[in-house]
Amino acid sequence: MKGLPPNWQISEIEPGLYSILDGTRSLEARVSRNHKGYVVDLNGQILEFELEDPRELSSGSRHHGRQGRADIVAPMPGKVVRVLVSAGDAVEEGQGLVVVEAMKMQNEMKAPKDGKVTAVSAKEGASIAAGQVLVTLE
Amino acid sequence: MKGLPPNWQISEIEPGLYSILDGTRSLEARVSRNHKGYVVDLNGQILEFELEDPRELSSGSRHHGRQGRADIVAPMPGKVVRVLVSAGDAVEEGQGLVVVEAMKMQNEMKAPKDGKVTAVSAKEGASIAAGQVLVTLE
Amino acid sequence: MFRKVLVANRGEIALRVIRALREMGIASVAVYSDADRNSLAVRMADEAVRLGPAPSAESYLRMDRILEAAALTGAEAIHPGYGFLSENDVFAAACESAGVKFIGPSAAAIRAVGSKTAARQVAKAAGAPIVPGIEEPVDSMDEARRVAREIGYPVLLKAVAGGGGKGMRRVDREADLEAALRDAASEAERSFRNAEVYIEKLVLEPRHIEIQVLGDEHGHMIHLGERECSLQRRHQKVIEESPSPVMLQYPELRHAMGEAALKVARAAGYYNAGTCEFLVDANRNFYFLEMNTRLQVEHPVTELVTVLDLVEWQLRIASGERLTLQQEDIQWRGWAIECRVYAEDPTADFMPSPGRIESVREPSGPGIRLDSAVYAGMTVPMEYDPLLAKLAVWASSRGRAIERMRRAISEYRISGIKTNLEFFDRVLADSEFRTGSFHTNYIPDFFARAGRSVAPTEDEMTAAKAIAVFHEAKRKPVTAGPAAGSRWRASLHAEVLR
Amino acid sequence: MFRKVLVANRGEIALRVIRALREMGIASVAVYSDADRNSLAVRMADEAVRLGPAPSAESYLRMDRILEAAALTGAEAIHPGYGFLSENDVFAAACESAGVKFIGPSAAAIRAVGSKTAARQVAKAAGAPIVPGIEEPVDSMDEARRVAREIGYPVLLKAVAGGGGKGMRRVDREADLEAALRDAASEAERSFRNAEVYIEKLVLEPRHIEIQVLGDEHGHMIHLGERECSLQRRHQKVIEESPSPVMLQYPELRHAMGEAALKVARAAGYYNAGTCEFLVDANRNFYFLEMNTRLQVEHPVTELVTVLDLVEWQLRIASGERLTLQQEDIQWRGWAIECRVYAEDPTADFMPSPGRIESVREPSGPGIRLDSAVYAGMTVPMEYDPLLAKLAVWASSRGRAIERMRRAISEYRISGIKTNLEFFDRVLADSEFRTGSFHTNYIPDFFARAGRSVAPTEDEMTAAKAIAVFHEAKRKPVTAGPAAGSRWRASLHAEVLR
Repeated sequence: MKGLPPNWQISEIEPGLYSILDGTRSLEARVSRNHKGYVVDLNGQILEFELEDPRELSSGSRHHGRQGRADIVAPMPGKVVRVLVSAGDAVEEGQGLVVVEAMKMQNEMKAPKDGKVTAVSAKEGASIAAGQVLVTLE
Repeated sequence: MKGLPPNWQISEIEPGLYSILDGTRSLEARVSRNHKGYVVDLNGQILEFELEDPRELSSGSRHHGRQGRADIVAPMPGKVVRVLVSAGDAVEEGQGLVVVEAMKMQNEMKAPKDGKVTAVSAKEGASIAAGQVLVTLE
Repeated sequence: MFRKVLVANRGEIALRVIRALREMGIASVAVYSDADRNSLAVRMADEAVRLGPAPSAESYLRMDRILEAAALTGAEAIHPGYGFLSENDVFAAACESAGVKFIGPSAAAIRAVGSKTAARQVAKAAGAPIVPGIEEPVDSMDEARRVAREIGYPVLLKAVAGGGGKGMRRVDREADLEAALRDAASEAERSFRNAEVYIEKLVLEPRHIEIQVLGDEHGHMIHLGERECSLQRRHQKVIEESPSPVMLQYPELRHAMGEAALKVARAAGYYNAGTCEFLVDANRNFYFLEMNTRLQVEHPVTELVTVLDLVEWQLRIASGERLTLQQEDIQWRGWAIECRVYAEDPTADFMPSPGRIESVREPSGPGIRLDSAVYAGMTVPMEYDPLLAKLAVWASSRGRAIERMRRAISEYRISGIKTNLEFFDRVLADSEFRTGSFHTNYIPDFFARAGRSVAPTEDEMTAAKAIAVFHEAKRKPVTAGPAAGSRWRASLHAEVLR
Repeated sequence: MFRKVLVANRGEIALRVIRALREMGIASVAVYSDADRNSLAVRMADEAVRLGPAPSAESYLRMDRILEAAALTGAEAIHPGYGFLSENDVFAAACESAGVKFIGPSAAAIRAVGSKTAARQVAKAAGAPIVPGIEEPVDSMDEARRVAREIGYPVLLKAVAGGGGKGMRRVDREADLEAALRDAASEAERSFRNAEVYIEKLVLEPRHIEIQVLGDEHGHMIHLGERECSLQRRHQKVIEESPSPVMLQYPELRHAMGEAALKVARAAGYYNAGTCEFLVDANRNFYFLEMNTRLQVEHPVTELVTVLDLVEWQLRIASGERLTLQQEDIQWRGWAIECRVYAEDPTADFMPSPGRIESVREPSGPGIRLDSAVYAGMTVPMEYDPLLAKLAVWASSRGRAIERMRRAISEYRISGIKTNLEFFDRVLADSEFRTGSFHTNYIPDFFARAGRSVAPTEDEMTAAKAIAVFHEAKRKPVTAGPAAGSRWRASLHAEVLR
């Protein structure tokens, strides 16, 4: 297998769960996917990343880099408690945009950069899914 | 659903695992199949049976009743340690036919009825699968 | 003893009570919201009754539905667990009226110490030390200003009906008081339907230590020592232990705090299990904070060091039995630590992480106690708090308990949602935590020192990516030639169109 | 202390040792046969080395491969677990020669008490009571007849190198002696490659009770009390407890048996953990049987009542540390019971049931200790013994421990293979078991009284069938009309042709 480190011997325990012997060193890894990309649990440590692999299933990245457009997406399923900005507002990095509630906790989604709000898709009281776009900045 | 007791409310936990509320009484059942038929774990009690249902998947019963032919099948995977009878032997109910070893234990397969050995498929030293025919009586 | 008991809760605490009932030969009745139809509590109980839709207000807070369920099943008593209706005196009284025993203190005792301000008055009258402040909710900005000036900044605003840090604000200077008061009151209103807030002196760098008490309905009460609960994030406890490390050096403190707790509880006419919370400053001055009139989340650490079964005693006491233990019977042996495993994402500021659990591997072996309510395939509901499980260990010493907990965490795997398991391992490895010398700001300080999460090394990232590529290749075998790519795309296309 | 230790075993005991190593900060090396490549031991250890194909003789019994693995990984010591090479003096000596510490007694001590006949001689010389019989293997039928007559029937034939009931036969009269001797010798030859058999007096209705000893390499040794091991089937223990119920009534017996065990162990120059097995008759006369020169399967019940960690002590002693515990430090608290969960079919005379485990749900909550090595999706190999897991509980009394074990069993589910979990529940509910008054024939007597398994009631069978029908309908939805049947058949056909 191209890309596999030398000395690796991999055995599948169940779909997505692998035991790896790197020489004599024992590793265990579980591979899964979420809305952001791959999640690998490597001996209890969680690593998240996107693969540049051409066969990646993702139907298009939602991340557009620091300079251009930025979609603020819900990191978890929940409910929109408050929308703090309107389309057209200028915002600063770190400014609160939307308050989302899940599991009895309120979480403020903050602007990742200075910019201007180009669209607000979040509606107060609405239920949202993980990965759903709430606000778009430019 | 025809055949379901009244007052039952069934919820599927995962394929084959069900939570049943019989009125307020809570039951949990796991349905699986082995070479003999259905295995239902009902609140920790194991029940085994064959269904008369026409849609049963079994490709034909191996059990032929007390009067006619009787196949002695391996109840578990293992190894044939000793074959105690030959084709043509007359045997009595309870007489040892074959010794099978698995998990460091030897188990003697006994004749379920008086009869005559018509075929011996078991070979000493051979590995066998659960449900494999070892000896046939008539 | 009761023949049948209804458990008016969900999650791990419902299982905890159902287990005790089964061991005592008492039939159990679970109640459930639609989000919990498939829960382990429903499946492990002898009977189960639906309450309503997922939101708590339509299910676990519906007193009428719960009492109907008790009547339907013939349950003789109700165990309220913690949270939900457990500290609700109206519910306790409603149970009494309905002829169903409420497993906990009397409605009158809940009223006497149920609100923080009432509890402070009881404690003051009983001679237990309290944090300087007032015992009444503030009813105007002017009064708030006057009180805060009197006791001196920094002060803490707290919800009268509160808990878990909701409706709580630290105020360092008068300029911030008005905004903080408004925020606290509105959060208190949202969380508890009670906007009342009071003010108290903020004790600097305190430990948060609580004392477990246990009393029968015949006037006999003892304490079971302390739990160290200083490790909190957003005013939520995350790691608890018993004993408190401070007691190793100053064993007389346990006795003094135990006596203070008993004074408060006795003054309130308290019985059954209850907990008095204290702040302890660097000079080991302790101040009574409030009383939790129910079983605590972290009761397992007390059970592990005293080898008593608190839920069994709750049931025995509620059925009228006498508490046969004397104070001198109670011994504390070894060390217990508990980690609260939450569905939250350490890399995203510990935001809640509800969702579907793909797989679970639980730790076991010597010295492990796991109180969990999750299973592979379960969808963790977003309507309730994010506690998935409590992982507790016992060992002969604090050092051994820490290593045992790290070993248990190394075996524990939950996939599909994020959890704080990695975070625990980092804290348990932290040299400051290991000294045992810390206060309630430990976790924010730890984050400031060590970051919220640790970035993987390049080697780890390379290994993880290699496995992911291997996994993809395994799922969709690549055949030679350019056809493979297009076949891949064709199947992807089919998937998208579905 | 060692920095790295190799675990020369498999299954739950390999995990038990790996867990102790991790808690002590010692790197662990697992070894595995091809059948165990995916085992939890391989995955939880820091390192893992392949030994060979599945059969023990080609893997876990290969001393050369194990020592090579130790050399390859730089392991400084080897923990042998139980079974396999754990009581093999040649292996202990080979480790010594290779400069790797064998975690157990010296090769000389294993030789001194490793064979039953040698152990009897040591015990006799040390003044510990032994069962009447001879200390030498019988070498002719004539001698066997003479000895049997001398000590009187019934007698027991036992393999010199034996264990687990292999090569053991009860003989009630001389007429049966010759056939029994031949059977025992050939079974001994097959099982241990040693056909030698000896004869001893059969003690009627005895309890089987064993004493745990623990000694350091500097001459200090103590005992940790007893384990009640009378519940056996085919001479395999299935339920163990500590204390023994007999000690409740006669506490002085523990001291007397403990002293006898220490006499034997000291006479053998024994150190590390070991166990002396005794038979105890109805008059509480006890007879030394043999010594197990290794950690016992059932060591958890001793750990639970003494709150000591035997594996930790094994490691500390092997690294040269002194045993800092004195006899008077040892206290026995509460009650522990262990059930050995085997892959076997209670409805088919407890025949082994290897195969694929479809799903597992493990019990947890207060007072549970589970030492298991199985997981959903695992294929239980047919090459090794059928122990899947050891389920142990602790509670304040025997009655509470029994109820806790029943609660744990009610939560425990293993599907895909058969287990003896239901059997345990039947025994734990049995009034004779609950009296605590029983002997080694309890299980055969129980079967005679109560049957090997309980047939389901008609209601249960109806419910089970209804669920199976529901399940089938769910898997293959039935649509209206006659087409459904033929579609069903078509899909079945497709399946068969695949």
